[in-house]
Amino acid sequence: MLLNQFLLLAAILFSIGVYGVIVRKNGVLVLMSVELMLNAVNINLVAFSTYHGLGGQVFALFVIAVAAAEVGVGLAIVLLIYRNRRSVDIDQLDELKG
Amino acid sequence: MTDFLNDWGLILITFLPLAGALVMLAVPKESEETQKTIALVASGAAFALGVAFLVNFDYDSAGVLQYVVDREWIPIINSRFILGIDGISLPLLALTVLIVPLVLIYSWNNIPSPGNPKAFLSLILLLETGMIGTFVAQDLILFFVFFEIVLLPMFFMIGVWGGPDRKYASIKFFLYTLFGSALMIVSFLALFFMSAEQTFDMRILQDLGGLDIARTTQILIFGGMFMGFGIKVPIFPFHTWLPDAHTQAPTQGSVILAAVLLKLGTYGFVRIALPFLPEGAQWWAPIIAILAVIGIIYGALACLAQTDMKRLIAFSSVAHMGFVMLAIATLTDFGINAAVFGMVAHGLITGMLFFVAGSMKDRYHTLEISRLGGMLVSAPKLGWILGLCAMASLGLPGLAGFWGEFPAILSAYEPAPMLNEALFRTLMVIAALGTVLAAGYLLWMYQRTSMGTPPEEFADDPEITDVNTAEWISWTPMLLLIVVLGFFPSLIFNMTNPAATAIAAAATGG
Amino acid sequence: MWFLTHAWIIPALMALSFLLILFFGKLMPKKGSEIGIAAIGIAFILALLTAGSWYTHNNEEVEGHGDAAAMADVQEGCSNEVDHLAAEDHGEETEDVGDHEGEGRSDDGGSDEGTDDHALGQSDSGEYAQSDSGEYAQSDSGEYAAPAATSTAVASEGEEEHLTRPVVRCAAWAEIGTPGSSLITWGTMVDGQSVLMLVVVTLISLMVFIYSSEYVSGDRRYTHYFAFLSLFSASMLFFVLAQSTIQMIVGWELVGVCSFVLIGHWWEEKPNSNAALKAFLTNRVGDIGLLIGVAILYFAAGRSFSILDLNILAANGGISHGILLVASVCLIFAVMSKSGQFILHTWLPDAMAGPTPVSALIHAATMVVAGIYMVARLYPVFFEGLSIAGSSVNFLAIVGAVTAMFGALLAFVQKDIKKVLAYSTISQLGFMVTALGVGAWTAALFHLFTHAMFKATLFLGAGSLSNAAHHSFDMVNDMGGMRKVLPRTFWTFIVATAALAGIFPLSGFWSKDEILAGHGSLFSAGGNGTYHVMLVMLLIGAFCTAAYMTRTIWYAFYGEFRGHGTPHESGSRITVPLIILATLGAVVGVLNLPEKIGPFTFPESISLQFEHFVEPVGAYFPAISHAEFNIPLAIFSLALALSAVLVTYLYYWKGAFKFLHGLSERNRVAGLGKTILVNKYYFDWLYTDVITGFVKGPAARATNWFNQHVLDGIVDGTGKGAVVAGQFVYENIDQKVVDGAVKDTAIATSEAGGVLRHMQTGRIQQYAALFFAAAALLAGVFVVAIG
Amino acid sequence: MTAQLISLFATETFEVPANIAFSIIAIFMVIAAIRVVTTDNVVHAALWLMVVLGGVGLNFLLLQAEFLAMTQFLIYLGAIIVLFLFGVMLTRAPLGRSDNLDNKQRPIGIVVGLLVLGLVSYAVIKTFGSDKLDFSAYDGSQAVAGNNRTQALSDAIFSQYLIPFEVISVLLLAALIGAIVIARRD
Repeated sequence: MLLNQFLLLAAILFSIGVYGVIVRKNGVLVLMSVELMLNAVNINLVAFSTYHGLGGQVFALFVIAVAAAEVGVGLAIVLLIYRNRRSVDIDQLDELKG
Repeated sequence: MTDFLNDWGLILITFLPLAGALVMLAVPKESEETQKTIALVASGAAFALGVAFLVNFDYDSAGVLQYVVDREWIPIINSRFILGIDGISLPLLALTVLIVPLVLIYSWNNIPSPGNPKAFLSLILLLETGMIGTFVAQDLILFFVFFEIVLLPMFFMIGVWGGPDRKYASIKFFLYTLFGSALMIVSFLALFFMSAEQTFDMRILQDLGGLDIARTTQILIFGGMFMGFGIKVPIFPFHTWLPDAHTQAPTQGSVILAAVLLKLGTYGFVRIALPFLPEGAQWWAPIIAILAVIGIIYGALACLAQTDMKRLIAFSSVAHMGFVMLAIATLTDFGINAAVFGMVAHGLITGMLFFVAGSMKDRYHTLEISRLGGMLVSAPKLGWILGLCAMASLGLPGLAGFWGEFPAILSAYEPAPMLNEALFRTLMVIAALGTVLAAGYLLWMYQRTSMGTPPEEFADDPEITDVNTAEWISWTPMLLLIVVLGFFPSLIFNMTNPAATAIAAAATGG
Repeated sequence: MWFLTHAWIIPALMALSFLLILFFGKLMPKKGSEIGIAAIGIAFILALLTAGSWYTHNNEEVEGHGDAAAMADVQEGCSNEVDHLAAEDHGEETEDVGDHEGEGRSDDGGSDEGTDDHALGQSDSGEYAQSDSGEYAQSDSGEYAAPAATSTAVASEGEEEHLTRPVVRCAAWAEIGTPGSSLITWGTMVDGQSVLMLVVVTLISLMVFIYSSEYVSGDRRYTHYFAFLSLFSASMLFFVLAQSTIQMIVGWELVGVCSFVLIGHWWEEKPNSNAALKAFLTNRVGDIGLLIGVAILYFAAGRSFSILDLNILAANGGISHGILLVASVCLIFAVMSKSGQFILHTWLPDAMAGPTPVSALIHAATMVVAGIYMVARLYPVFFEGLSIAGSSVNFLAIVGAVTAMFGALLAFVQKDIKKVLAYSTISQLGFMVTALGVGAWTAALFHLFTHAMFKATLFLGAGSLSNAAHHSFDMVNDMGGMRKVLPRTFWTFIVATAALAGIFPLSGFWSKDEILAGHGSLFSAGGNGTYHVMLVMLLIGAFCTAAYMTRTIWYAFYGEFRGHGTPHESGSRITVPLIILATLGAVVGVLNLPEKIGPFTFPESISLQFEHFVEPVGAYFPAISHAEFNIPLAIFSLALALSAVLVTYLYYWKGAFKFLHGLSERNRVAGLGKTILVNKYYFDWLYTDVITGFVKGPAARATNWFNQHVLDGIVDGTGKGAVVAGQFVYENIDQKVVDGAVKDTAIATSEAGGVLRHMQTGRIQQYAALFFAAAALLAGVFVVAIG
Repeated sequence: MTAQLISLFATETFEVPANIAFSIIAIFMVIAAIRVVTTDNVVHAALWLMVVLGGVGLNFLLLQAEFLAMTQFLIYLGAIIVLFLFGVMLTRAPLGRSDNLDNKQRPIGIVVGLLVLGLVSYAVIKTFGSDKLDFSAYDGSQAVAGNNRTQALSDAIFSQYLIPFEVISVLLLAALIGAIVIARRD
């Protein structure tokens, strides 16, 4: 097996995740896209760990844990937004407009 | 005592004011007396340490760094935490630790509008750390950090406590000097990468003396430093931030700006640009000298056209720093001695002039020269002090200004061997003409503000009182120093001479 | 000797007095004047004692011979040249006398002191290299040998020449450069010249202090007045004792600032402060010359400010002629401003706005002679630089002569008595400058000395007059007939006037005559050149001097009183100084009686005492040739002065002749008979209408016009032009071009921000898109670059 | 069983089947991922995401990281997806199809996505070319852990990476509290 096949798969997943983050309107879906990107990264980490020892796996584990935390907090925020605005459409959130 | 100074002295003197500022942050805003006391104690302690340095300094070997502190700092870029003082740093360090407590005393009952002593005083302390740090840092990155720390408090002092045009002035000041700093750091990095040692250690760089850098490269690198330091000095034609900043800044800001901040630029030339890049310096010296002399005449002419007293004094700084730069550009031991003396003298004298101008503003609520008059009648002591400072500023022998100005002129007669003698002699004559103009504008200003009878609007103004206690306390040391240095210039020359000789040798050796 | 080495006490005492008066004066019962008078009194006594001890010192037998022995009282480290001499001398003692060929063979045996001079004269570079640094030997050892040879020649003429032994003490002021390369020192250089000035300054100061305590009593700044008088005395004494040129600059400018403060003493009135400013600024212009001149000499003398160094090197050819010429021309500019010489004299009449005692002290007797003193001090520089010996014209002499003549002409048209005296001072200073310019060194200083006495008397007398005339100085409108009410003032004024006019045997006669004789060989031998043109100009000046002073006396003391109120004689604190000074002004001429007048010979013990006391002989002074007393010239100049008095007298006192003229018209026979008599009055007509009329009319008015409009106009115009130029530069270049560039940069930045702000939509996803795109692009650049 | 599995994986003969398995898994994953970001049904998106996550887990197995694979299945498939579904429910997202799940930036998204893909692919291919997977780094760990990678992993976590681990714990705690604070209805 080639290293590249995993890396390319990860790249594809990551790009799709990027697309999702940019295009999706619904907050929950954006979070899902982020998950795609995180998993792509995980694949990379593990693939590289075959070269460099177990550190990559350990970090993949950490990423999973952090992802869980991120999803928890992220969903809470989405929930709060929903509660305040009755909508989870991210493109309506433009208070930062200069 | 010596051991203590060796190990901890410079670190303490640099960071004591900062510590004071931090303590002040912890004290509630309302207890103003406590705030002021803390600020005074912190800067007073720094002053005491400064005195200890003056006493313990080994004047016989003033040419080498003393009290060196050398710790690891940022290993990845080979930058170390190195502090040290020699004969060039010491007088400026002493000037700084003297001026700041005096400014704080002056501020005791005199916080400019909109008040808030906590913020104001802690900014001054932060400023002090920056200034002291710049004078003692012996590592380029460390120097740069301190050099930049100074900007921020001054920006806020002008922007918050300044006059009606404060926003314009503060932004102009900040942007202009930051622009120079950007070029300066590029030059520092270039120096780092070009030199064989790949180090920021100024001791090593001085020893190298640009040995392994090609001449054209040196000229380019020097150009960057020239912008960085030259704007700070300021050299004509980069001076336009100065009058605005001075005019708008609160009195305390003007005093510190004139007394210490401008010296950061000239100090940079003497400490960094000249010895590190001798061939660059030799190429640039005639240009610097010409610009300096233009500055002398130009500043003086501009002074003659001013109607605002503070602005006039600000323009006079341009002229005076022209003398300092001319002296530096000669690349001789004589010139560098004169330059350092000129820095200290200008700090004391122009600082005093700004103090007096500030006090006049408090009393008259205007500094429009045409509206003032007869101060010798309504506030005689203030008037005499202004007279003394004006005399000192125009370079009267027997007062401190002379020993900066005359040796500067003298040194231009015989510049370093590789420089064009005829050019420098011509410049000397023009610079000497500048002394006449200096007398002209200062005495013109003095005649219109102080002599004659008071104009009607101020004739019976009860606010126009003579010098008060806080002012006496904060001014007396400076006035005394102006006179004492005028008669005993060796107090400074003893410190500077060995170091200046070394720097001149380095600047002309390459 | 103690007084000679401790002369610094005198200025220090006055400086102390300044501080005491400044800080405690107001608390004293007499508002500080007593401190000043006491201090200057002690200073005067000290100065006299110093003079006495210099007299003894100067007449002592010297151990040893030659320049090195003469310089034995110069403290080591005060002068490189003297140190070299001493080292040389010392070296010689342990060296074989015959070993002059530089073989370096050293002999520890006895030295032959008698050949020291000889050895000094012949020493070659080889020996120099032994005893001195290599640099020194390289630069001027060859030239250096010449001067010593001169003194040897003088000594070997047969009579043993008595060398002057200056007493020099100094302390390091600052050291700049590698150790030993340049030491800036301050100290005292005591020789006849400085001792003379010590006495003059303290004497006049003492008189003026006493006089002032009455004259300005009741003034609101009485204390300040005395404080600054003290400071002035201190600065002036500091100046005259100067051991280095840089110390001279300090003193020079400090007296200038005291003059500024005292001219502007009544600064409430604008004209007074204007006059003060004008004085200071004009002096500042001249100071450029001083600064540059000192700088040139400093480097020319191998980095030394020491006056002895400069003089020794200049006198001995150690400095090239060209450099000396440039330096001396620069320094003459300084003299022009300080000593009121054409073309920078215009400040001096205006300076009369200050209190009268100040005018007497500063603007007549002491400060304005600082220029003369400086030239005299650095005389070798001028003597060699301007080639005074053997020439017939030079810059210094021209400046002096022109000033002497035109200054005197100007005095005719003045109504203000103080202005008459001011122009007179200018003219007399011109005499001194000319004297220096033609090589009559002693004559210049002698005239300085006598002039200080009688001119101070005149000024103080004018003050006394104005005291009586309700503080007016207008002698045409507010005075007249004062001789009856102010007898003491009148008589002292008369004596001083006669001295000024050069009437035998008052002091002015002797000093003026010495100057005239110094111009060279018009009537007899002696002198340093043939300065005939200058001599004629000075004679004209002398004539005018006598005339305008007579005119002044007419207006002030004769005729009817034209003012108002009842004038009264001043108190004793005013008149006593007047009498003392007038007496001195009358008699001090005997201090420098010539050796012989025609067949009559004065004994050596009383003749030329002043010259012996003051004039240096030795390596630090050029070998000038002294003119002898010149009987025809003396008689001529005396006649000239007397005729001037006579002409003026006839013009003013004898206006009544006109009715006689009318009588002769009524009687034709009588008229014809009177024609021969009238011939006598052709002179009258010639003097009164043509000469005096022309002199006091168009010529003086034209001179005055030129003075007021052209010269003053240039000064004013330059000031105005500078303001206009400043305004122009400020408004058009600084504000528009230089500052404009800065502002435009800021505006451009702001505009760019205005465009870019539309990018900030607040939508996270657009940011995300931008972020990823930018990151991808940048990373792409990175990848490509690495690849 | 584990030992057998490892020996199986370790052999060269496994190459071909493993490649085939990888291809199938990869295709599914890519399709599923594309569906996640394109489907117009929120719940479907969550379910497609499950497919992707599962695929990732399988990839871990192919890479001989069995502990991670298990974790992936348990935490992602088990916990996180459920969390998402709860999120969908709680925000009252339309359970059926809806037309406006996307904004107007689709072209930008496509361009940026392709840009990133192209760049990363280029870099990866250029850098690693045809490097074979090499499990030798694992073998270094085996010597310590007695041929048991899970044990080796846990040893690594609790010795070398202890501090990051503790930090992660605190982070999780903070996230927990944070989520409660944010989401709580006052």
